[in-house]
Amino acid sequence: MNMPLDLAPAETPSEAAAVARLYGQPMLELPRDLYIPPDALEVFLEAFEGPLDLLLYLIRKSNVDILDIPMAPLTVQYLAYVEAMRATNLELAADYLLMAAMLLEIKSRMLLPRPPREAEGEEGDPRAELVRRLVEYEQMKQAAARLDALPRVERDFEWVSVFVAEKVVERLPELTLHDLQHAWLKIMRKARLNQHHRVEREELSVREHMSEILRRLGGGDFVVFDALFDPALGPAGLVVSFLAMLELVKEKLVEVTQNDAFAPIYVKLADASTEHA
Amino acid sequence: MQAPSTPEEFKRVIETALLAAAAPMPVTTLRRLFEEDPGADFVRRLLDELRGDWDGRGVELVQSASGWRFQTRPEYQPYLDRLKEEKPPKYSRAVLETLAIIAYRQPVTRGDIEDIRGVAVSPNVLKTLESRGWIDEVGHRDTPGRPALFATTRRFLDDLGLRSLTELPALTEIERIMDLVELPGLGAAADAGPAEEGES
Amino acid sequence: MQAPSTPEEFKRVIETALLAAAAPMPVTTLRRLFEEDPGADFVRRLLDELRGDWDGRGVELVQSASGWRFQTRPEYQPYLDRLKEEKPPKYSRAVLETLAIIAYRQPVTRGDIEDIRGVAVSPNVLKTLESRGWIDEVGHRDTPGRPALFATTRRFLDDLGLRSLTELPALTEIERIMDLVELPGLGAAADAGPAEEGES
Repeated sequence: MNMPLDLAPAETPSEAAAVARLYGQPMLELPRDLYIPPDALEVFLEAFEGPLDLLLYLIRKSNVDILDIPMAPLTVQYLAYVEAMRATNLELAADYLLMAAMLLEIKSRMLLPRPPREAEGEEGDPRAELVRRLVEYEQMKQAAARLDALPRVERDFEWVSVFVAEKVVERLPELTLHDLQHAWLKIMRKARLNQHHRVEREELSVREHMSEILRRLGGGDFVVFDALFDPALGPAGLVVSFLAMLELVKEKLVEVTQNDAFAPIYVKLADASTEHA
Repeated sequence: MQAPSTPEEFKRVIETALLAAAAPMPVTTLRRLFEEDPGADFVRRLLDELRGDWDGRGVELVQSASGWRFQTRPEYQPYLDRLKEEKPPKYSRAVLETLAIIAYRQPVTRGDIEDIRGVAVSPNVLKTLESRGWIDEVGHRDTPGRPALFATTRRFLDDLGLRSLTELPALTEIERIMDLVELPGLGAAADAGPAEEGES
Repeated sequence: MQAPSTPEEFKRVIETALLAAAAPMPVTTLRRLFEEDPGADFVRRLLDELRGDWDGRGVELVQSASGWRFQTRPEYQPYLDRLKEEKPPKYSRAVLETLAIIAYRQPVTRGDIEDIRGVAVSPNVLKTLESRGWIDEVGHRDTPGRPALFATTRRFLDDLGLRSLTELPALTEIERIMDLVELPGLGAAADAGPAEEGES
C-alpha cells in the first residue's frame, strides 16, 4: 500500500485559511507541537541545517525514543513542514523532498507484514538506516557545538609574539680556513697553467712582517730602524723581520736612509712624501 | 654575549625565543638556540619551570600540536576585545558541523560530509575552513571522480590549543547509542515499533 | 573577569595587551583596555613600573614614536639567529681568491691580484673585504699611479682563529700536494669557472 505523496503545487493557493496542504488536503493548522507564527516560519526554517536536523528536532521535541521512532506521526509532522515551506514560497530544497520520500517509504514498509524469520537478517527494521543517520548526525552536531566551545585563538585568547629588535646587520658570510685554502689552490692551479705568473714559495712569516712594518710606517714619518725590530720576537723573529725589511726595500716599498756612518738608520714609506698630499 | 652557564640563563633564552616566536616551537627547535645542544630533557625541565614562572600572569605557556607557545589567558580576552577593530568570525552551524565531521571522521570526501549532514555542502563552507588553515586536501579517494579527501591541519589543533586529535572532546555519550544501533538490540526495539504505528 | 581593582591588576592587563600586540601601543590605546578610563598619568606610571619589572629579562619594554612595545634585547639576537632557516651566505669565488692572494702574498696591490688571478678585480670585491675588516691599505707602492698595498688585518686572524699568518695552511704543503697529485676533483674545480667575477 502506498501513501500518496502529493507534493505538486497546490491547485488552490487562494485558500488563505490553509497554512499547508497535506496529502492534497488543505491543513487548517500546523500540528500543535509544531506551531510557529507564520511570519516567524522563515526564520525558524533557516535555523535548520537540513532534513536530518529538522527530523531530530521533531523527535527530540516529542520526546520519543530515537531507536523506536513512531514513523506515522513523524512523517505527518515532517510533511506538514515541507508543505509549510511551500506555502510561504520558500525555495524547497531537494534534500527535504528526498527525505520526505524516504520517510514515506519507510512508513509504508513498516505497514507490510513482518517478513518471514529467515529473511529478517536481510531485511531488518526498515528504520535502521534512518536511525543510523540520525544518530550519526546528532553526534556530529553535538561535536560541532563542543568544538565551538573550545577556547580558540583570536576569539578567546591571542598569541604572544613580541617584536624582534633585530639590528639591521646583514648576515655576514662565514669563512673557513678550508675555503681560503681551496681558493688558493684554484689560483695556483690556474697560475701553473699560465706559466708566466710566478707564484713563489715563500715563508709566510716574512710577508706578515712586511705588512706589519708597512703598517707601523703608516704615518709617513721617518721611523728609527731599530724601533722596527721587537726584541721580544726572539732571534728567529728578528731574522724574519729583517728579511721582511730587505724584501720591502727590494720591492721599493720603503726607503732606508742613513746620513752618516753609524748614524741612526731611518726608514719611511717609499711613497710617504706624497702620502698625505 | 656569553654562552649561558646557569639553568636560569638558559631559561631566559628559551623564554625570549618563545615570547618572540611567530609559531609554536617544538623542543627540537628550542635546542637549536644554543651553540651546544643542552639536550631534550633539560629543555623540557626548563619549559615546565617556565610554565610555573608565569602562573598568575595574563599570559601562559602552553603546549599544542606544533610545540610550545605563549598565549594570553582567556580571562583577559574581554580587555583585549575592547581594542579590536573587528570581531573574530563567528562560524555558522554548517561550517562548524562540516569541521566536526572532518575532525572526527577524517579523511573524508565532500560526499561523506553530505551523507552525514543530509544536505549539500556549499563550496564556501569548505573554502572558509581552508582559508582559515584548519583543513586541507590530503589526497583523493580512488573511486569514480577521484574526490578530494579532507583532513584537519596542525594549525587547527594549534588554534584550539590541542596537542593531538585525541584531545578533541570525546564523543562517548553518543557513541554508546551508535553501538546499540548496530547491535541486535535494535531488532528488539524494532519489534516494539509497529504497535505504535496507529498513534497519529 | 572582575574589573581590576589594584594597580597590580591594572598592570597585568596592560602587560598582557602589550605582549599580544602586533604593533606599538600609545597610552591612549592602553587606556581603552578598561571599561573606565584609568587616566593617562596612571597608565604612564604603570608602564614605567612595568619597564622596571622586565629588567634583566630577554625582552624589554620600550617606547618609540608610535607607542610602547615589548621587544627582544639585542643581546639575545645571536640565539634567535640560530633558529633562522637560511644558510649563512657564502663569499663568491672572486672574494675568496682575492682574500687568499692578499693573505698569502701580502702586501699586494690590486694589480698584483689581477696578475695572479688573470682577471680584473672589481672594486666591490676589495670593498667587501675591507668593510668586513679583514684587509686594509698598509701603504702605496712607489710606482706610477701609486697603487695601494693591501694586507690582512689582526681581525682577519682573530676571525679565523689564527695567532699568526704562519698558521695559515702552508703553501709549500699545498704545492707539494699539487705536485704529487693532479686531483681530478681539484682539476675539475679549477676548471669550473675561470671567468665569473661576481661580487660577494
